[in-house]
Amino acid sequence: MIKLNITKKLHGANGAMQLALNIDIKEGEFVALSGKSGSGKTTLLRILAGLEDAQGEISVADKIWLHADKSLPPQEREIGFVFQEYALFGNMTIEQNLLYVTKDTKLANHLLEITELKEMKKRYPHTLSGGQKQRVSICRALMKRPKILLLDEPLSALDSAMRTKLQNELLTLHKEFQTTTIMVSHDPSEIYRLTSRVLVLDSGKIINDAKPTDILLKRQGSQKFTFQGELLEIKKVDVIFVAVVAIGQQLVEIALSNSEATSLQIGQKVILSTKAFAPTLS
Amino acid sequence: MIKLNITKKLHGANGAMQLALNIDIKEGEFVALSGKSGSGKTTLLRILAGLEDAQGEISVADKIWLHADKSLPPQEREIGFVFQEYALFGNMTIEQNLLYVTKDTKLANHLLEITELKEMKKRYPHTLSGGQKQRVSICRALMKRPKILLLDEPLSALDSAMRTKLQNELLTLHKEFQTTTIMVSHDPSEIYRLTSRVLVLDSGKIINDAKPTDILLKRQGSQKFTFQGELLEIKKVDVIFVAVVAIGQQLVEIALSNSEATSLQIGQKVILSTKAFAPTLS
Amino acid sequence: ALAANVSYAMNELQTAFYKKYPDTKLRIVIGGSGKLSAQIKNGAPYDIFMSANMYYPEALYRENMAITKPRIYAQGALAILSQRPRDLTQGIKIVVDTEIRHIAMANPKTAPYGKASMEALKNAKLYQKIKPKLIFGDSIAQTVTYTMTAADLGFIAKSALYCLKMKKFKKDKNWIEVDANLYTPISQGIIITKYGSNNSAAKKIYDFILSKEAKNIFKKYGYNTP
Amino acid sequence: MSFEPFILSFKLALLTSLILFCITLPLAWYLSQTHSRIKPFIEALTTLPIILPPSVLGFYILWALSYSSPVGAFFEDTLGVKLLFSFKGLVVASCFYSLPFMVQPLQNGFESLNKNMLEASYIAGKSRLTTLFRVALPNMKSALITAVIITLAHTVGEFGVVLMIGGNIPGETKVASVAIYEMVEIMDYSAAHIYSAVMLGISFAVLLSVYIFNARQSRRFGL
Amino acid sequence: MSFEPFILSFKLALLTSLILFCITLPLAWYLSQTHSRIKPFIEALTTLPIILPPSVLGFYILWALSYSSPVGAFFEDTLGVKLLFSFKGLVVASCFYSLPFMVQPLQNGFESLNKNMLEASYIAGKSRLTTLFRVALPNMKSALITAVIITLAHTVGEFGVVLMIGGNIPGETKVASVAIYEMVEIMDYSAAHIYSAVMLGISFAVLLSVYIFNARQSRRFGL
Ligand SMILES: Nc1ncnc2c1ncn2[C@@H]1O[C@H](COP(=O)(O)OP(=O)(O)OP(=O)(O)O)[C@@H](O)[C@H]1O
Ligand SMILES: Nc1ncnc2c1ncn2[C@@H]1O[C@H](COP(=O)(O)OP(=O)(O)OP(=O)(O)O)[C@@H](O)[C@H]1O
Ligand SMILES: [Mg+2]
Ligand SMILES: [Mg+2]
Repeated sequence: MIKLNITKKLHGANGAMQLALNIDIKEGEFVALSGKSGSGKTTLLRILAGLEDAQGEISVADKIWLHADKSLPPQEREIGFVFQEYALFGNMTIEQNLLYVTKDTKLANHLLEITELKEMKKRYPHTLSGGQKQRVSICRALMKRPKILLLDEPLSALDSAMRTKLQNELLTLHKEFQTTTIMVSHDPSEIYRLTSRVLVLDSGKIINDAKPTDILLKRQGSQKFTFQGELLEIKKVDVIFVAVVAIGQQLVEIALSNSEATSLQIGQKVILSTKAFAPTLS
Repeated sequence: MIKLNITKKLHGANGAMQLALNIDIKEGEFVALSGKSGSGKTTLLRILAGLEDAQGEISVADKIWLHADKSLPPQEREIGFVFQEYALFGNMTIEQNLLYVTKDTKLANHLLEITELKEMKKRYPHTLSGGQKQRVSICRALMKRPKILLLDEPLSALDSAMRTKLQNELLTLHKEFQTTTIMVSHDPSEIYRLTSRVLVLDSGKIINDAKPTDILLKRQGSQKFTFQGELLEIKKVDVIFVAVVAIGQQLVEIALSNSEATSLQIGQKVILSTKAFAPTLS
Repeated sequence: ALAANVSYAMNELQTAFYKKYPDTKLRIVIGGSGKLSAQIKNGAPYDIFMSANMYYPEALYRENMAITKPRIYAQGALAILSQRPRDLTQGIKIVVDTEIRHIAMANPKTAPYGKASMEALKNAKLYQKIKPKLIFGDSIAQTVTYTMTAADLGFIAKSALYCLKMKKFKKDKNWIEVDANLYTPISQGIIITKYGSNNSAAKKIYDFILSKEAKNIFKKYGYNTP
Repeated sequence: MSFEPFILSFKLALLTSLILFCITLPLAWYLSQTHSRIKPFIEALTTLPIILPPSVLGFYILWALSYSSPVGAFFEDTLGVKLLFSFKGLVVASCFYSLPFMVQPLQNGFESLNKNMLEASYIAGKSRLTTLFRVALPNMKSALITAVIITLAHTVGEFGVVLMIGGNIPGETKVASVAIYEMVEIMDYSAAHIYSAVMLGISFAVLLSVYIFNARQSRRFGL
Repeated sequence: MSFEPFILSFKLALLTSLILFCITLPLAWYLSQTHSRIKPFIEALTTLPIILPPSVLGFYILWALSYSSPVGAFFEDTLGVKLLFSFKGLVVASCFYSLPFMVQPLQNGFESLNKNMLEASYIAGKSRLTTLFRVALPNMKSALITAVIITLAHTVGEFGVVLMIGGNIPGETKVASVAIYEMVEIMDYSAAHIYSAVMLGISFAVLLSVYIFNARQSRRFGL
């Protein structure tokens, strides 16, 4: 559905950098955009939105958005955009920010409910916390029920509970409206949970274009459990050594032998493996 | 070292909200500040920095920072502050942003090296990506070698590699200078890795004040491995069912029995447990 | 349209005129002669122009903006005014007095009264001596203002002394006339403009201003009349 | 005492500000958004009307608008409007010499707007015009107020140009500033004092209410 | 043709802008940072000097500065400065009537600054003064330029007040605007045209270079 083949000169981290992308995105896909800071993610979204010019071509469905010098104005590209820096309308209350996009009070209320902003809908952006602004920005982007949704780190300033909630919400909306979504995210579990495809950018080029599972999955089902983790601490408890290992956001304590305890260094990446008999889910 | 006992009226998510905090922080502590969006984290940091007024008292070491109506100006509180919204000086290059704080070229170069910004130090903030700005902001806060460092989600816009790198850097600096650090973060592993204490805020009150291990550690060392995870998918491979479970940022595939496969629902939080014989680290 | 210095006499002229022609309405526009003549040149809706000198009316006449040859309706006289009482009987020589630090006069380039003042000083051979003391007002009104505030002495139009404000000033103590032989009389000219050529009322006013009756009024206000 | 000059003055100032606002809005907007090479030229040009002394400027405008010039002839013959010595002419001239006071603060205001905010409005499908009125202008209230207030005040106070091309005709072009000037010229000081005091009084009241309103507004937005 | 009036004009304009800048900087800064109740009063007051017609304002200033008023007496007796009919007096008067043109854009500029940026400077241990000069002002270049340009231009063009309290003394208070005005008054139009043209030419050159410089600058900062 989206065919994009563009180049643009940027100032990269190490001098001039060429953004050169050739991407096809199918209708209804949920694509994650990942990559180092400064690799061109925001710029790509901005070019797609028509906010920045570029050489090359973009066509969406059967419409041409960019071709030679002709560029469809952002107004006519049916997109929603969540800015990395929120960009709320300071002169409008939260509610007005949403209704400015579309006069759909029902949808606005629904979105405000989900994002737990309903009670404060009469307040102005200047008095909001970072995370609250981010949520308003997401709601605003959704007000248009856009065909294409561009999200620039939309959940970065949110606590994990709110984050999970909004992830589910995004997923629901995505399925409901068949929105084609491109989301910049640095969080692998978020990427896995939401997206069906990951584009990894580096210095303006795509260095990886795959399914999230291909990029994230470490071990295919096996009798042996293996986790990557980080050794955080070695404590002496009575006479034995106990290692604290962080695996994802969880910690595990493991008894160590003396020799193990001396050979391992704190901060080291470690592989924790164990023969597992009949792992069970409950 | 820091004794803080303050109240302040805020507009919370559900109408008026009272920020009421009574905290003691020891010298050299690395404290994490966590809690829902809009719970008052940024406000607390701003009050500590002297950027916002409040009722109550703050004393640091033997100096009084806030008492009745007397408030020590921010200039004399030896603090570093990383703003949630960066707040770089637009008229100065990256390098000048750092040198404005202290004319210490060596330190500036060192910090720019760590944050991989050295090549672009002559550029102005307006041409930087979100993550690049955030890194400059961190560098700037460190330039003063502050006694107290206040970090408002300092790593939220960074990819995980850069994030890990800067986490280690923050830790090193913390240990080297014995900086008392307060960091707002939503990322549990970050909290565990860096901090020695977590304050959890909710609606302006502290609802939890504990060691990261107490909050995060799920299982104390045991013969039985238990992980919390999320069931992402159930696939049929040949004749057996395979469940894909996300644990932290890793995925695990587990063979399921027929009955298990039908009783579990996608999206469900699951506990994965297994009898482990002699887990090994390597 | 009339020059500012005539405005003091104008009230009485107006009353007298209305007595004669109760049906004719006068609309009076006051301004600097230079500005007014520039406006007339560009078609301003003024029927009659009473200038503070002959120069502007003559220029307008030359350029066919006036339908009548400029005629003198009054001749202004020059006076010296001092806010504080002084012995003014010595006449114009007072300007060399060391107590006098600033002398106001109208700009000799733009204002006819200024030109006359300058002439008087030069003829009295005093100009070189007191040159640094001089400050120049844009118009006779501004010169009066200077005299009343910042300057010690001022060369003003005698007619200005007849307005209400100035009644408190006494002859010889606060003001004296400048010897009329020291300067050429300040002839003030009147014309009917091209704009007023078809206006019968304009002719009435024109005739009235030049009439004996008007002359008496002008005399009362310190003008000489031809 | 007649109130006519005051009413004329404020009518003139309001009309001038209104017209100027409409004219300069697109200009200032264009200047704030463009990076074109001719931008500095336009900027310098728009500042020129205040370089010449008002009465001299008035003199040139007088020329330009008189029937002997093509502009004046065009207005009179084609549009049937006589500009000199009429209130309409005053408005035209006031617009001309007050131009910089309106353009500059507006342009400033536009330039200090958050660009992402405008882009967000475009993405919401709103045209440039809608964005201008619903997002840009409301977010630069203080620049707006500066522009309008300075233009209003300057137009009220100006008399050089007005006197020159208006011709001081009572009820038509005799605005308060000209009336006061005239009083000073004929040394009717007490009347001048009264008129000045009234002028200052009304203006102060107007200004004060605008500023108080503005302070309230910014408190409302939590600035 | 004499260049003296031009030199006087630009000297006056530069001095006025400079002094006014120094005076209004703290005022504008204060107004932008305060939420005090008296703020609207001060704002309204600073706008008043342009409400009265210049020549009338000049008339009052003349009074205020003359020896018979306490202000004038103070200046002359205590400070030994004679203000009337001297260049110094022109500077004082120009500062007074150009006040709003400097205060308003500066205040605007300060108000549109990112507050966090100023706070970051305070936290870096920098005083308000350092912050003002090294962070605030450099980040509001276009407001700064507006303030200075409008003040300069308006001072160059103004002649009502200058004529009144300057007394048109060649080499001392006869600035270009007054000289041109005088030429128009005595109908020496060709000289007036030449002087006007020179005036416009120089001013245009100055303005243009300022605006080109500004455009370069903002390109450098990547705006
Ligand atoms: N200037 C202000 N005036 C009034 N209320 C404010 C102001 N700024 C923030 N608030 C309110 O105070 C509460 C706490 O805000 P704060 O910025 O401290 O939250 P936070 O914990 O940092 O949230 P986040 O994680 O979203 O950044 C929020 O409900 C917010 O709406
Ligand atoms: N206006 C600009 N002019 C020139 N270069 C720019 C401009 N904006 C950004 N860049 C540069 O282009 C590169 C890509 O920027 P972009 O904002 O797309 O990065 P990003 O991938 O979104 O990074 P982040 O994760 O830090 O937000 C960066 O190196 C940045 O410095
Ligand atoms: Mg980005
Ligand atoms: Mg916050």
